[in-house]
Formats: sequence, structure tokens, C-alpha cells
Amino acid sequence: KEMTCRDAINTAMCEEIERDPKVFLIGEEVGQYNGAYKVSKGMYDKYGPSRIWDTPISETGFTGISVGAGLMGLRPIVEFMTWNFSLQAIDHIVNSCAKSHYMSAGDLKCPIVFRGINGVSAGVAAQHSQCFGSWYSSVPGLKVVVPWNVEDYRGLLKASIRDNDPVVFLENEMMYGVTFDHPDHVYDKDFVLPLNQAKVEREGTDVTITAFSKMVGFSLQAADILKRDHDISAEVLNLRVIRPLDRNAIIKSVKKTNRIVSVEEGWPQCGIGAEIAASIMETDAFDYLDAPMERIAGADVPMPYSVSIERQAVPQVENIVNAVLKACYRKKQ
Amino acid sequence: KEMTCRDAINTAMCEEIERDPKVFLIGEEVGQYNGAYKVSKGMYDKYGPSRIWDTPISETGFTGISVGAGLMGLRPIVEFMTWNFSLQAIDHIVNSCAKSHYMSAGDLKCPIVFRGINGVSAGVAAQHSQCFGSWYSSVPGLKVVVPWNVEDYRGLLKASIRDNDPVVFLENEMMYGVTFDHPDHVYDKDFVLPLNQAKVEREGTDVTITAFSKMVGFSLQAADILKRDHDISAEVLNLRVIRPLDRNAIIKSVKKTNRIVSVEEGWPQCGIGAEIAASIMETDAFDYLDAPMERIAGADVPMPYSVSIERQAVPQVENIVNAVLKACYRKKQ
Amino acid sequence: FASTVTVNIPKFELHRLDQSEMPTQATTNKDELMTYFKHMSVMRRTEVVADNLYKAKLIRGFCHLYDGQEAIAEGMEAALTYEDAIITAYRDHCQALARGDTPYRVLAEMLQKKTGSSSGKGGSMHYYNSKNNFYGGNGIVGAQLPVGTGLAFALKYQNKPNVAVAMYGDGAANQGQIYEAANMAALWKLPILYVCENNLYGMGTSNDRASHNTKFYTRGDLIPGFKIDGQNILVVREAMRFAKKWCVAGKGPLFIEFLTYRYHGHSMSDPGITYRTREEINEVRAKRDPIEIVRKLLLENSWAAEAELKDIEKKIRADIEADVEKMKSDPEPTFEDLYAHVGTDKHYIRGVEYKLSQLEY
Amino acid sequence: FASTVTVNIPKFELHRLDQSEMPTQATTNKDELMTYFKHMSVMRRTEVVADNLYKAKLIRGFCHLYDGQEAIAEGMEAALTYEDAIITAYRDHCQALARGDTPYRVLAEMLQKKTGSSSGKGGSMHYYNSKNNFYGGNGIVGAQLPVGTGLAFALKYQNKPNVAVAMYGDGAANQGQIYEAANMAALWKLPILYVCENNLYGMGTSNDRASHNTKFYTRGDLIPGFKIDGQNILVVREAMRFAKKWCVAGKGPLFIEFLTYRYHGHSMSDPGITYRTREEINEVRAKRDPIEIVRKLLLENSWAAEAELKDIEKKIRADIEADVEKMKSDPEPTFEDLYAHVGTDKHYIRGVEYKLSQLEY
Ligand SMILES: Cc1ncc(C[n+]2csc(CCOP(=O)(O)OP(=O)(O)O)c2C)c(N)n1
Ligand SMILES: Cc1ncc(C[n+]2csc(CCOP(=O)(O)OP(=O)(O)O)c2C)c(N)n1
Ligand SMILES: [Mg+2]
Ligand SMILES: [Mg+2]
Repeated sequence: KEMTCRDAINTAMCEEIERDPKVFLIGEEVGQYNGAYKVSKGMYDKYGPSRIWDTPISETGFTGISVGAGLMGLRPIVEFMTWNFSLQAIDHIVNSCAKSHYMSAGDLKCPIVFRGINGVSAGVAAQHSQCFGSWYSSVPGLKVVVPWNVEDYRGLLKASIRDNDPVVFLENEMMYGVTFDHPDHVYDKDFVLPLNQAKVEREGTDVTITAFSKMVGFSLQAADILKRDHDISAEVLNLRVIRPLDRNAIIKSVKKTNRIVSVEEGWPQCGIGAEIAASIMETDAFDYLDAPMERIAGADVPMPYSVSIERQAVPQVENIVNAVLKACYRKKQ
Repeated sequence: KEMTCRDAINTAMCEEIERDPKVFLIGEEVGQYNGAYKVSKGMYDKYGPSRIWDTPISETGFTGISVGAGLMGLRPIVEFMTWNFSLQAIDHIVNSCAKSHYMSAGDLKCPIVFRGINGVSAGVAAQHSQCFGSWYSSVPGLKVVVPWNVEDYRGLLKASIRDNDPVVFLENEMMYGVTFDHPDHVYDKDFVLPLNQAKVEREGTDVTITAFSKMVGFSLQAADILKRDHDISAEVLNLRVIRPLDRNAIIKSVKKTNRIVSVEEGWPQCGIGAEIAASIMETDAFDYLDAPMERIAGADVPMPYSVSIERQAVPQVENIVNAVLKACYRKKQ
Repeated sequence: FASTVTVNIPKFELHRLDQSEMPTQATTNKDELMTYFKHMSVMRRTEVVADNLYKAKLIRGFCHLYDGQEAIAEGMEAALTYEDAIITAYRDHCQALARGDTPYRVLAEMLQKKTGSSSGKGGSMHYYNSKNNFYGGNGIVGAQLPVGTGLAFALKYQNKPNVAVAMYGDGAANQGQIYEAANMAALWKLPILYVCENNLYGMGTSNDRASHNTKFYTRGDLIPGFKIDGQNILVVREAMRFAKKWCVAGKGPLFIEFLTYRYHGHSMSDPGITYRTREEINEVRAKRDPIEIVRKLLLENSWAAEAELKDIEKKIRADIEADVEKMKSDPEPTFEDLYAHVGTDKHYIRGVEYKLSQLEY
Repeated sequence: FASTVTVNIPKFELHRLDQSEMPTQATTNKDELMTYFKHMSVMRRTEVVADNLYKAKLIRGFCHLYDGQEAIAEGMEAALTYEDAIITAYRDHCQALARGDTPYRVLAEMLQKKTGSSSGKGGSMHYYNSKNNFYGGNGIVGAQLPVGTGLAFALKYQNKPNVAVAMYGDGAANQGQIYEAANMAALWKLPILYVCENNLYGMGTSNDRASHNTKFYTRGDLIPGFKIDGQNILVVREAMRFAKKWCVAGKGPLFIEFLTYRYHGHSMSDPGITYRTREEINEVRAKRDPIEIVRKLLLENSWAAEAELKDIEKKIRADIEADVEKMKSDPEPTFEDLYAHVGTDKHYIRGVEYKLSQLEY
């Protein structure tokens, strides 16, 4: 059955709103306008203003309000029109929310989902194209989810809404309109995925590619090219969740392939690739490496507008191919 | 000549305020109250309200105001009472400030210094004990400075105030009262240090320890113990600046010692240690490694209050010793 | 003896409210006053003890004492039930007590003990009691205001006939987030009371140096508000009764300003006398002390003898002293506690050293 | 013919200002009006062309058009000099033009060309011109308000007899940061004008669904403010002259609300007719169009003939068309530009691949 990622989010939210009266959606333009990116299309008409809350442009305010509602037992889904605007509200996510369970020694809980567009959209430039994956993934008390396809969007979002911890759910605008074909169970009302497991999207033996969000698709394309042109068998690991990061899956794969390339759209410094490098250094995975890890990441610049250099600022399929070739260099020589 | 780090900051600010009429200090309680931590003691009396600006508790507001003043050519020193409160203002640091030069293709400049207490103080718990080093260090357009001793505080702060880029200057409360003895030139009115170079605080041959801020002192202590008890000669590298990170110095040292331990107080995931691991992976430093890099970092938890577990949540000298021993394990065996 | 007494409430300063709606009198009786006296004395004693324990270096970090302001925490409680929700800032010991916590647990928390209210993990700024709808305790100035508005949101969402109270200081009034939250509260008619404890200073900054409009009760724009004395518990109680009724009737938020005073400095490192005079402090202690006001009422109405009240205070003092002696040998949190409560389920937690991590990877 | 004409200004809606202080008339002449007509026609044409180029997929990302609101940008400029500072939000093409940029550079920017105002790096939301004290262009709703207040801070710090203007929308009025900045502006008497362009909607949300108080000019609390028509450039000009004088006299900030309307949807993906009616749009176009108002004045006073004005418009149209044809073959930014201007000095920049980095490590 086919579906777009946009509809995957929409159906996941609808099902959970129908399942649990404590679940509601709140954010800018999510209601009467049907969502700035039409992700919540039809929901206001279906569920009305008691479940779908349009807010003023007050991220600090409505995020804090949602955290308060969550602390009292409701299950808010907070939409940031894009995650860039979460910077207005990041104190509430980190200090009012993520740390509460700990500071209260378990008394407070905040079952809340923060979701919206993260990372690079098309041509929206520096202030609207930042990946917040690594920042939020560094914060204890949060879970951080980075879906790629419809299966992910549905299974991970539904799991996030049902989860008892605060979840940061990072979507990708470029995937909203992309269609995937999945078996029926993905469309089941109770289809949930675990919030601590990566998925091998393609098995391989020569090199591991770790990726998340849109980069999973790019990595699969790279894997095709590598197979076709270089007879390299790449295993592609869709991270799915970057907190808690499924180190186990990464290490297992590296032990098999002995080589690894990390791919992400965000800035390189202190990114997810960096964490993977450190994880390999400090575990027995290191002993299995036949070459150092290669890292593909967004260029270390604010995002430019013009497509000519925007595409040079973010990973392309060919960059992944190059990195894999480099990682496999010694063998191929 | 002896001085505390607190006075190092104070004298550096005073000298720069006297040197350049465009430099001013702004923040909560910096003036009439002489600073929440008395860093700006005496400055209001000396320079008056036209150079020392007391603000309301409005971080978003006064940070944005300072950025605006910087864009018009002034040189604000913005004090966050602690960097935790920069979360209220982080959008201005990242989106209004760091990205401006780039988005305007060089037209806008913002010569501003954001400074204050970062990381772990004593017993102030989760909301007041977060290290923001890795977050800010990931942002292109910023410089991020992490001083340790009086030489650093003076030379790096004065350089930061004179620099034409926005600088994030991360101080450590636990160092404010600590005294250092330096040669006279450190107290020179024109003593500045480069904003892109690490410093070898102690030469060694067996292992490199990279550290910043308070952890430099801990690392030096660890080096003493390692020499005394294990005859291990540790080279201690004071990073000083984490954006741009002096990869050169790290790599040079690793090529000499063939082993490396990274030390930081912040959370491990996507931290500075992670970036160092990735930098080693992707450069020729990797080929010189005789053992994988070891990482010492704050525990992956919100900071607890009680000293009994607070000390277990942040690196102690013995942890550094342990990590070095592990990094040297193969050799010692 | 009269079984009740009625006192006059001074005139409210009003913003978009009508004087005729406001309470003018408060009636009370011996039992009530004795309860207030005891509760506020426990609060006062807890703070004084905290002060001493801090000086003895048994308490560390920040420690914001509430003495001088007790009539607000206790007066609010007298008008509310535990079905109503409260959130405050870092000056929160007495709110914790008012919401059902004990001096033992509150002080044990500060003493870094596992027997403390937050198992020694939160410290002075982080008390909670969700069972009694107390949500902290927040160390970030102003953050409690949107969060408190969210408590009101949840009450309304669930159609509860209750109110949420978000307390803040005169300094916090300059955080923009309150105006974002209040705007939504007004749009959505949420049952939220923004209670400003105006103790005249935010740290070392007086009202007029921080706020271009120091009438905090008027700062909700179209949201009605009032200002009144916060030192007389009966006044606070009646004001809060009025306010709760207002909210439960669906009229939306109110801005409430209680004029009060903190005896101590801002936190322990602040002597509190560089930006205000000893005379100013002494004047409040002499004329507007919340406990003395109740004591006077009890004595005037012959509902208690001076000695009886002194005995009560002595007993409280002795009890808390015994508590402290006992808790000194309570256990501290352990390495296991360090990793507990990061999330509601157990996952890999990276330790300071890799080998100290919880779970493999 | 009369060499000048004087028109009456409608009554200001006032907040803490006195009607007697407010301007009541505006005097203008042929030259001024012709200039306004030309400038606003250039603005209008630039936006229309941007619309078309967007539809032709030559412009990407967001593109917020200003047509309908031109009298504000141009009227402000008529009252200010380049020594005064301006900052606005993402709907900034026409402010860029008003501050001395050319349609060529403005459109080339949108067309992703290196010849664009920001060398193709900023795009539609990011125009700047520090030489003429234009500071953007900011894509974060509300952020320009504290930053703009900082411009005023710098003016005052340097004792300049000038004013800073921070423009924002009705939607942005609910960002708490404006109230933080305005409070400091009032405390410190900064020469800042908060100019709200009330076009009735923030994206798809009408004033009353977003703001509990929709009188934006009153929302500065004790800061005075006024509201007036923003479609007649003469009214805008006189209002701004009054406002500048106020600030330069050291009286501190003002809240100014101009009632206006955007013809297009919020950005290109918004048809703009789901939350408002075509009639509403047409009504403004017919009766309150800023360019038509000037055209009418020119014609009424026989300062220009209909054909003459049409010719001017045709010439503008042809010029911009020629510009666009020419710029289509302008170069795009290159890999070298990708790494330029991250900081003021050159340092290691990590590329997408390691080998694509600038400098070694
Ligand atoms: C966002 C933020 N900024 C600054 C601080 C530091 N700080 C803690 S309390 C305080 C003063 C608050 O004053 P007020 O709101 O009047 O409350 P009071 O202490 O008088 O009860 C400040 C500046 C903080 N904790 N959070
Ligand atoms: C902080 C932030 N939140 C949300 C957005 C998305 N956004 C861009 S413009 C806009 C509407 C603003 O409306 P208004 O202030 O009335 O200005 P107008 O577009 O009408 O000129 C929104 C919600 C943003 N850019 N920044
Ligand atoms: Mg106060
Ligand atoms: Mg608008």
C-alpha cells in the first residue's frame, strides 16, 4: 500500500488522537489553516478546536504551556512550524521538560512529542535550514527520533506519542511528498516501532553506511551505485533514533563489514558522525576496523540560498560514494 | 605576578573598555551590584552607566539589543549570569548574530563577546550545570573560547573583545577564585592570545590528554600521578578555543605520542571528545594511533545536586588517570 | 469570647476590575488562625534552620529563603485545595511545605540526603509533589509562567473546576514569556492566576530600575488584575478566594500582585544590604511581619496566650532540630541513584568513563 | 496650478498621546508625488515580477511579497534619512529598495545570482545594506525587534540625532521578546519606533484569533502609541516625521500601528484566499491601493496626465524586464563563495567530504 510521508504523519496523529483523549495537537496554523505544510490537513475539521489548537506566534509560550499540560498527564503533540523556531523554546524543552523527571527523582513525567521540519529544506537559507539532531541528542531525558520513510513516520511517531518520555521528532520537509510502498501491517492502528532500534535497510558485507532521515535514501542510492560500478556491498543502517542511539546495531554491523561511513545533513562538528566515531573508538568495534571511519556531513557553513552552492553544502549521493570508496581504499588497491 | 581568574576577567574588561570607547559591558547585575559573581566589581563606579549597563531579567531582549548594537559597530560584552540562561537568547546568538556575516555576504559584522559561567558549578543542580561547549562549537560564524588559567582569561578575553567575529566565551565558576602565577607580560595591556591555537601545557611522550577549562588543571594533576605512579609521560594540551578547533595541535601531538585521551565536563554524546575522535579518524593521525582514543566526559545525566553523586557525574582526576592507563594498556601489558 | 472575628481588607488597587466586586472583609476564627500560625512558624523555622545549615556548609549551591513572605504561600493554600495546581520559581521551600511536604524531607533535600523530597537530586530549587499538584520549583526565571499556564490548560481540557497558580517575582515580570503565555490564557480563557510576589527587588535590582511599569498587576494588558498587601494572610486568602472563583467561573486569567518583602538576601551569597538599608528591613519586620500579624490577632481576641504561642514555636523549633539531627545520618544518594530517573525506561547511559556506563552501549 | 497641495490626515487613534500634538495635515507637491509614484511603482513591479519568476521556478524557497503595503516602506523613507536605521522581517524586498538597493540586485538575489544583493547567499528574506543603515531582513518572527532596539541603543550610545525603526507584523506582536526589548527601550529612553504593519493576518490567522488585544498601538504598556492608515503615503510620512521628532527629542520609544493589507498570500505556497475572501482583497485594491492614492492626487491636481503615469509604469516595467533578461545569464555563486564570509577571517572549514575542506584541518 502506498502513502506519502506527509500522510503517514497525518494518519499516525489521527489514530492516536482517536485512541487516547489525552492526545492533542498544538502549534501555529495547525488547525484552521490545515498546517503550514498541510501535515495536519483535515484534522481541525475532524476533531475540532478542543483537540487541535491554533496558537499565536509564541513558541516560548506555547511550548511552555504544552510542557505544563504534559506534566499534568496530557499528551501534547507540539508542532514547530520548523525546528529552527524551537530555538525560541529550547529552554522549555531542555530545562522545563527533559530534566524534570530527574530533578524530581521520578515524580514528574512529561509524555510529550515535539515535532516539525528539521534540517535542510529547499532554498530557505541559513535561518531556516539547520539540523538540530546532534544538539537534542546530547540531552539526557529526551528521546530523539529521526524517521526516514512511511514505515518510520508511522511506527515511530505513534510510538513517540505513546511513550512516557518527552520525544523530539525531527521530520524532513523534502520527504513530505515522497511516496513509499509498505506491507499492510504498517497501516495498522497499532503499528509501533521501538524507540531504541536502528534498522538494516539493506544488508551488505563490505562497508557499513549509517544514516538518518533523508540521508537514508541517499545512502541506498549510493549503495546501488557502489554495487553496480565497484562491486562493493554496502550495508545501510537507518538509525531511526539518535537518543538513545542504537550503538549495538552500529557495532554489530561494523564487526561484520570492518568499514564504516557516517552520513548526516547537519554540521560536522560534534555531530552524530562524531559520536559514532567516538563510540567506535571506545568499544571493541575499533578492533574490527580495517580503515578509519569516514564522515559525510553538511559543510561547516550557514546554509546558502542559491541552489548552486546549497547543493555543495549538503551531502549528495556522490559524496557518499566517494567516502565509501575511500573507506574501502586499502582493500581495493 | 599572582592573580585570580576573576580578576583576570575584570582587568581584561577594564583595559579594553579604557582602550576602545565602543566597548561596553551589559547584563544582569553587572553594574551597581558589582556582578552576581563579582566579576565586574568596581567597574560601574569606574566607568559609570554609559559603559556598564544593568539590564532587567530579559535575556532574549538584552541579547538581541546587544547584537543590534554590535551590528552598528559597537563592541558589546554581554554577560550571561550563567550560560544556562543563554537558552533564552540562543536564537539571537545563532540566527541574528552568527549567521549574519554569511547571509549578508560580508556586509554585516557583529564584533560581540558573550561571556559568563558555563558548565558545572558546585551544587546548583540540573538547570544550572550544563556545558554548552559542544553546541556553540558546532555553529559556523561563531568563535568559541574555553579559557583555563589567568593567562588564558586575560589573553583570550582581550583577543575576543578585539576580534571582529562574535565570540562565545565560556567561563568556569570554580576557577574564579583560583590564583595563578604568570610572568609579567601576561599583565601587559596589549597581551592577547590567538583565537585559533591550543597550548601544550605540559610536554610528554607517551600519551596526549586534550582538555579545556577546569579540566586542564585536572589533567595536569593526572599527568603528575601518571608520571609518579606509572612512569607515563603525558602531554597535556589546553584546547583554549573549540571553534575553530586547533586540530593541527591535536594531530601533531598524537603523531608524537600515538595515544590520546579527551577530557571534558559536558555530556558525552556529540561532545568535543566525539569531534576529536572523528578528526582523528579522518586525518592521518589515525595511522599513528597505537590504541583507540579514550573519552572522559560528564555522565549522560542531568546534573544531580547532592555532592555524593555530583562528583560521580563529572570527571575526577582518577577518571583521567584510568583512561590514560587504558589508552596505554597495550604498551604496559 | 467571640468565636469569629472579622477584619477589614484594605482597598485593592485595581486594573479593569470593579471595586464593588472585591472582597472587603475577612472572617476568621481561632482554629484557622492557630493553624496559620503553626504553618507559618514551621515555614519560618525551616528557613532559619536552612540558613544555619548553609553557614555550617551542610547545604551547598543556591539557597533562596522565603522568610518574610510566608503569608502568601500559606494564604494561597487557605483559599485553594490540592486539586488546584501551583508552580513557583526557585524560592520554593515554603510552597513545598504548604503543598504537604514535611520540614524533614525539605531540609533533608537541602542536606543532600536520599531521604529528601527529591532524593537529593534536586536541591533547594527543585521541590515537586505531583500528587498534590505542586509542580516546582523552577530555577529558570520566568519559565514557570508558561508551564503554569499549561497546568491551567490541562485543568480546562479536563473540565475541572479548578485553578492553576503560577508565582513569580517582580524581576521575573520582565521575561517576555509571561506575555506570550498570558495572551494565550486570555484568548483561551484559561483558569490561571499569575501571582507576582513583589518583594521590591530582583536580586540587587529595585523595581524601578528593572521595569518601566512597576504596577505589576496592570501588566497583563487587557487581563484584569489587582494589587494588595501580601503580609496579612487573611487578605491574601480572601484575594485568592475571589480569584479562584473568578477563574472557575470561566472568566480567564488574572494578574495578582502581592506586596511583600524578603528578609534575607537573594541567595546565600547576597548579604542583602548593599542595595537596601537595614532600616528598611527592620521596618517590615517590626510592622508587617506575617507571623506577628497573626500572633497579634490571636492575642487581641484572647484566643491564645503569649506563652502558648511561644510554646508552639519552641516545639516547632525542637521538632525541626530533632529532625535535623536525625537526618544528618541519613544515607546519601548512591551511584545507582545517579543513573535512575533519566527517563522512564532504562537505556544505555554513558558514564564518566566508558566502563562506568549503564548497560552495554 | 497650485504648486503645493495640503491634505487632511484622519484622526489618529491614540494611546497615552495627546490629539493636539498630532499632525493634522500633510503638504506635498508635484515633485514629491512623482517620486513616490515612481518608487512605489518600482516596488510593485518588482514584486509582480518576483511572483512570475517564482512561478517560473527561477526563484525558490520562501518569497514574501509586499504589494499592497508599499506606502509604509516609502512613506517611512520620506520622513527619514539613511542616518536613521531600519530593520524589518522577511517581507523585505521593498525596504531594501527604499534603502537604496536596485531592482536588479534585489531580483538577482532571488534568482540565486552572484550579482544579487547578498551574492545569492541570503535569498528573499535576507537583504542588508549597512552603509545605508538597513539591517535586514530577518527570517525569525520577532527577532528583529530586540535587534532593532539595539540599533537605537547604538545611536543613543553615539549621541546621534537619529532614530531606529523596527518593523513587524500583527502576528509578530505576540512574540514576548518585543516586550522585553520595549521595556528596556522605555527604561533607557532609546530612540526606537516599533512599527507594526497590521495587514490583518499573520499567515492564515486573523488578528483576533492570535491577539487578546488587537489594538497593537496600545501594547507597549506605558509606552505611547498611535494607529493610523498605512495606505496613504502622506499620512505615513507625517506620522513618521512626528515619531522621529519625538524620539530625537529624547522622549523614548513609540508603538506605531499602520493599518495595511497584503494582496498576495503569505508566501508563495499560500493562495491567500482560504482565510479571507476575494471581495476583501478586491475592496482594498479598489479603494485603498497606495499607488492609486498617489495617482489620484497627481491627476486631481493636474500634475500629471494619465498617459504620462502609464508611460512611467511602462518604462519601469520595461527596465525591470530588461534587467531580468540580463541577470538570467549572470553567474551563480561558486564553490569559493560557499566558504566565504563564514567569519571575518579565514579558518578551517570542514566540507561535506573531508577532502573538500578549506585549509588543512
Ligand atoms: C532566565 C534566568 N535569568 C537569570 C537568572 C538568575 N536569577 C535567579 S533569581 C534572579 C532574580 C529574580 O528576582 P525576582 O523575580 O524578583 O524574584 P525574587 O528572587 O525576588 O523572589 C535572577 C536574576 C535565572 N535563574 N534565570
Ligand atoms: C519564530 C518564528 N515562528 C514562526 C515563523 C513562521 N512564520 C513566518 S512569517 C509568519 C507569520 C507572521 O505574520 P505577521 O507578523 O503578521 O507578518 P506578515 O507576514 O503578515 O507580514 C510565521 C508564522 C517564523 N519565521 N519565525
Ligand atoms: Mg523580587
Ligand atoms: Mg500580518
